Amino acid sequence: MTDVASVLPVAAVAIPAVAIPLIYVSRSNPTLREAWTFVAALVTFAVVATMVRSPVTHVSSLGSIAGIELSLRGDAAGLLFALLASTLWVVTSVYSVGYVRSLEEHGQTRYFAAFAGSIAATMGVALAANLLTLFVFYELLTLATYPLVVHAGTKAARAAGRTYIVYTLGGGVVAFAGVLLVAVLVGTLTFVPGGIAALAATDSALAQAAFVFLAVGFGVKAAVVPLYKWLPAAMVAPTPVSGLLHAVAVVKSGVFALSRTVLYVFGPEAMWDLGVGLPLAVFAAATMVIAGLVGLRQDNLKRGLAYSTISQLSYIVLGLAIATPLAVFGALLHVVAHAFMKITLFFVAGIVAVETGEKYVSDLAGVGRRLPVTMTVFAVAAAGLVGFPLVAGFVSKFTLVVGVAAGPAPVFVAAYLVAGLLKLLYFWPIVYAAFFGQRDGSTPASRHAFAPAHAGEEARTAGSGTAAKSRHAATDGGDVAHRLGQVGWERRTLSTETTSLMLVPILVTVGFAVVLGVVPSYLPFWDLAETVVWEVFG
Amino acid sequence: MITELLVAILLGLVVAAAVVAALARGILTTLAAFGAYSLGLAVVWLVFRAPDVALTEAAVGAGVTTALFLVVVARTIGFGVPQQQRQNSTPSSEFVDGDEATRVGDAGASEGTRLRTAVTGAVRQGRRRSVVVASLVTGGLLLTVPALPVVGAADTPGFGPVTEYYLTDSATRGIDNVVTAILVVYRGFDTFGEIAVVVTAVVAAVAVLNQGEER
Amino acid sequence: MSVLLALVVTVPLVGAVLPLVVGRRTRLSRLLTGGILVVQVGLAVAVAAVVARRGPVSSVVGGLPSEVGIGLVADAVTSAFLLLVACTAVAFFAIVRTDSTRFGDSLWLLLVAGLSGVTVTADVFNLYVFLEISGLAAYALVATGRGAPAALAAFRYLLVGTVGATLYLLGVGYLYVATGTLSMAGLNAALSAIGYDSPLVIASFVLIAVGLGVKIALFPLHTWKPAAYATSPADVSALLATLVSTIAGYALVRLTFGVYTLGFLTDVPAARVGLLVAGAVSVVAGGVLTLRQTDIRRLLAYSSVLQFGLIVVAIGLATPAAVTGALVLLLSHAIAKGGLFASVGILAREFDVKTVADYTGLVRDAPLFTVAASVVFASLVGLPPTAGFAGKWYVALGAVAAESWTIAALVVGSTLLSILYVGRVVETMVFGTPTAGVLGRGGSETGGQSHVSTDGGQLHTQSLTRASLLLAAVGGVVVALGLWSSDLALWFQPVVEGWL
Amino acid sequence: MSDLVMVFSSRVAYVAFALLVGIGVFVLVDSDNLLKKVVGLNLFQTGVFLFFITSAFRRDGSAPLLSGPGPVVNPLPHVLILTAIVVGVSVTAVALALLVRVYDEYETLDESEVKEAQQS
Amino acid sequence: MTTRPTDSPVVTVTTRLVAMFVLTFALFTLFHGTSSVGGGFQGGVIAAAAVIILAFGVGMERTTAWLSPRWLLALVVAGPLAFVLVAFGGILAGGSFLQFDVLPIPKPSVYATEFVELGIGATVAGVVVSLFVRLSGGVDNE
Repeated sequence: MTDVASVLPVAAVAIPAVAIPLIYVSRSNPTLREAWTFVAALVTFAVVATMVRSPVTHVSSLGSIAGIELSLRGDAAGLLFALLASTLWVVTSVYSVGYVRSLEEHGQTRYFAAFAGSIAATMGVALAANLLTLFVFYELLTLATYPLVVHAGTKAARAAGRTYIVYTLGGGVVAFAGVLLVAVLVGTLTFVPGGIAALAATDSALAQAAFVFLAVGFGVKAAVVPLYKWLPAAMVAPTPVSGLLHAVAVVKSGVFALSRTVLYVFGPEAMWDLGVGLPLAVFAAATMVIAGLVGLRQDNLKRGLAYSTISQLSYIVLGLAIATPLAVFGALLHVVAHAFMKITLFFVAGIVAVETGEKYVSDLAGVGRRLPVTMTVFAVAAAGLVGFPLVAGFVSKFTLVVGVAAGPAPVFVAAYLVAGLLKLLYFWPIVYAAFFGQRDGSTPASRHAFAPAHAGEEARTAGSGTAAKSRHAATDGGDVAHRLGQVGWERRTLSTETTSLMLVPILVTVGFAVVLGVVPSYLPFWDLAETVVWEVFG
Repeated sequence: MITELLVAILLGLVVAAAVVAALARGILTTLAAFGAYSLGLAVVWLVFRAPDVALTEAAVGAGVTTALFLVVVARTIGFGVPQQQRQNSTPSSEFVDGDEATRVGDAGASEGTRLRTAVTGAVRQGRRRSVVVASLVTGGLLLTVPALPVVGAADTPGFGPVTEYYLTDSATRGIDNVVTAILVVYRGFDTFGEIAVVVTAVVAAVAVLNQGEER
Repeated sequence: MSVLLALVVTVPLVGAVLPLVVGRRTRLSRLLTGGILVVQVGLAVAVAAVVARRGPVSSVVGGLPSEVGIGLVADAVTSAFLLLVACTAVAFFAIVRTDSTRFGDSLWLLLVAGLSGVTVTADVFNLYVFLEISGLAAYALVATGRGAPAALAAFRYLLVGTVGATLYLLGVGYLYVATGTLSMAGLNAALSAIGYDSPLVIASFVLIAVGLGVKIALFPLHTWKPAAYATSPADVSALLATLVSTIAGYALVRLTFGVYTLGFLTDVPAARVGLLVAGAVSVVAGGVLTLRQTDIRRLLAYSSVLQFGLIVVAIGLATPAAVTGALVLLLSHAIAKGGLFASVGILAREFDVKTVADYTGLVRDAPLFTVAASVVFASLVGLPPTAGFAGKWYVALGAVAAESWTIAALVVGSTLLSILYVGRVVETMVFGTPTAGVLGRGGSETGGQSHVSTDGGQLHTQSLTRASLLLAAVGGVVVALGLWSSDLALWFQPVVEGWL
Repeated sequence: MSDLVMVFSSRVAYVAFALLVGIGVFVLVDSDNLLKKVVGLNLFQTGVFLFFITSAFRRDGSAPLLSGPGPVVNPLPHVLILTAIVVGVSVTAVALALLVRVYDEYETLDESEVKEAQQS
Repeated sequence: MTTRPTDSPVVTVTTRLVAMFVLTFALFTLFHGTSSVGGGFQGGVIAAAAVIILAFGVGMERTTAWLSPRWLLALVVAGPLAFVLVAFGGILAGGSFLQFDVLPIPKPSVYATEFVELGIGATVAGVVVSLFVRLSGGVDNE
């Protein structure tokens, strides 16, 4: 594909950015304000889609900073991520409206504005043509998402925000050191498929140091052990934020930056020659298992999902670290697959919170009666994450396992199997209890399988939790009843279980997940991933 | 050799005057010592064949600066008796302390400036710190002294072509006083700046005092 | 053409007389001062244009041979700082300065004249004279602040500042004794002839560096700064924060590389180590001290200690990238800090909000202000794509290129130190819950005390808008400067290469 | 040892300069009286002046007047110090003006008392 | 204390005489800057010293009564003005900024220097007197 100067990459970044002032000025008119979000999301999606369908590669320059050009380039890898983020932004916008309106969230303008800013930064990360540009947007993403993390404004939220900012900006500083080293070593930061050749020829100790800095710096956002602590903490954010940003945009930016480092800066071969591939793989494998184990003990649904995210991200990192063509292909597919499945799960958690006020798994026994469709969707997505066939997760995971088995260290296949088992142990009881459990805890399945009672945690987070519950209770008479002593859930149907603004999005995302699982090459993600592998490995 | 001896004696006196100014407890003693110090320096300048500087030093150091100090002291803390306000604001017990006897000599000294000194160990510690800092500065500068040319040597870079130029060119221009020639003709821009400093000073002083009066 | 450089100094210097002679007509004084400042901008632009067209310009006052007279010189770097001085002076005069007095106006011009003189002069003694003009004007401007603390702060500033200037003068004396010349070009040649490791040369460098270090306010010579900036009026603190230390830092760069040259730093490793250590200590101490501040302007002043530590570190590294970084940081810090002091000063003046705690929940009353402040703070921290990031990037690049790993770690790590204090301020502004309307507007359910009565609401809204717009403009400038930092570096390149 | 004595005895004026600067610094740091600090500042500055004038001196020289006989001392440092003296008195004047205001506000020029007044 | 007029006629007369003498000396110093010791600074400062002596002798009120603020301001402004005239005169005469030897007057360096010296003297005298008056709390020079 030839490079063509074009405004499209800039447009993909600029449109969400332009939406910010528009959202702000129409703050007194929620409908108009949300219209701006939709328009921006759709136009952004259209721009990205145009680039995906275009036979040429679009490049645009943003000027230069400190002697290095800031430029955006819609190559296959960038478009893969950009398309994913822009698709999910459309879906999330719909869901967000339903969510914040149902909960009567405060600061909705700030919420939507920061959201648009985060998407703009994510687009920049995706389409960055060199390491410095990527770093610039990577830092901007941190800043843009910070207001979302602390959105609740409570003490707990601000503490989480502080944790978040210290981890991610600290990671940024380390990444900065890595970018700097690369710049000094080879004098260029432009991404080259298969790695910058000159880098392999330089002082190996410095090149190793550069890789370690970049891996650690980007690894923070990718939540690799031991740098994952911020992610569960950041779950105080509103659920759509957790969904899009902490299952997709932010963490995937970390993973994506890491893949750029491995595939386009160092190159898979040079990485293993430098001897840094194996340690990365070990950290990834350890993360998969540890996060899986810790996740088992979480009673808070969103925290459990967060640990699942940590574990799943390392599936991808491990694939990148092993760096066989197939493993990389699987990793890229899993970026997409996990995004659709995890965002679905988060959205479900949000619906559960909105409709029932519950946040803990142990309080959800039997909730399948109250939210039949929602919980079915949950079951499908969870099955995908565990790796059942016919859902997206199976395809990507299978590719990963095969790719890793063919790589220099086939032993890591075991990590995937163990992690998959842990996923099953985590999700199965939730799904089972939701459909077959009783709210009074009268059957064994009604209790959380591994986590202790959440009384202690409840006290800690009482501030926001009870507030949400009482607000909810006031608006929804149906659940007041069970609070007053009645046990069991009211039975509802598709049309009454929740607002369609929230139901449609989960159906769409889970639909994507299924499509990806049944006919994976039907969506452009497959082709894009293939192009990347072809570019990198020749 | 006579010059060297004269210089040494004069400098000894000047340094002694400076020490007196530094250690005197009363502000009047300090100012008197400072005036004497400036006059002494003016004489040193004369001996060093710098009559223009000597004249200025005598007029500025011993004259104007001292006069300005005097009027400000008169306007603020005063020379002799402790200020009324002070007696109101500080307990009288502070006037009675062991060091009182040593201060009697400075009849004109302001009591206020030495109320707190010498009362506690903290002050003595502060003084020790001052001595250390001053010694470090002096010691550092003394280290450079051996590298400096011998006083009176004529083969230093200072007597190079630039100075030659000044001497011959001001002769051609018909200005006998080379200092004036340099001041106005060759380094007129400095002098311009210096005039500006003087103007700045008066503007600054007036601005400062006006602001005080506006309160 | 040669007269242009002299005019850059002469116009504000002589112009400073005008406010004095107009008597009590304050408006006229303000008008005249403004006019002169505009002319000064024109002159600075003209200098830059000439430099852009023909390269460096120099002239000797009085048409004398260069080693005899006082030289003036302007290159690409000089013209950038001349522009900074001129533009800042006119902008803050027009936007932030509200209660002009003729003496204040005169001092304002004198400060501009002194700083411009320091910038263009090519003579080390002449530099001292202009240092003193700007110093005296600065002391007095600080004292135009209301209340007792301002006078005391100005007095302390004067003592420390004069000691610094006198040390500089003594350094000049050592240089003169060693070489017999005062012109920078002459010194450059003479020093390499007599050998850089002569004790006199080393002594002169130490004295000059310490002397300028006082003006730059490196730790532990920074003591004058926080009180002086926290007690002076908004316009004054903005002007001083933008220019005083910046121009002193520029002078240090100019003297280090234009007079002592890289040869000196190579032959006397201790001098380089001294610069690096002094800078590093400033970075750490500044960072730590900043964390402990409650007064917002003191916090900003301490943050300068950190920033100038970085700049001095960059000077000590003495690689092209690092020196470019030092210059970019000088400019970016000046603009960012000036904007913050100006807007924060306006809020302090109009709404009596002075401490970090006073800013709790400011976003509700002043969203634009908060956002703009965050952007400007990001430049101070060194986050992309601001100018502060560009500067830091160059310095770090220089450190890595020189394989000074400790310094590289310090430069990169200083970001974390900055994040800590900036984060605290921004978090307070955005997420704090105020007990009352922060700016005395919007009331409060708890009936808490507002800071000001609502009578002057109109005026207050105006000044808030003014502060917000100013800060937004500054935010725009730091981002633009960041995005064009490559061009800035390209502009500086011939000069920096000439030095190294 | 005698070398060292020679070195310093031939540079007595420079030794005096170092002492004067030191004394000036001592007063600046030590004095509790703000007025006296200004005196210290003056001592400090004049010490530096001594350095310059000494450097201009030559043993057989006369004052830099062309009408005079023989070689003359170096006039340039004299010029510099003339300028510096005027700068010095300007600074002193501004310092004193500031002290007048400090006194008006605090009714004392004693540093520790000013500090107390500031804290209360 | 300096502002209190002294009653003794001896003191008053003496100080007047001394002041007159000092003032004469000042002018002498001022005008002979180019040919012998002295110049603008010295002359200006000594002239100011004469005024100060007078103030100490006959009292501040009576001294300041003679000093017109307008004249003091004129004195202060004279120095910069003299400089600017000579500086731009050099340019107008075809030379460069502050160039003396091109001025269209006889013995340009000497007379132009004298002129500048006079300006300096005026400024220094004006400034020192103003400072003295203001610092002693006397009438301001507005």
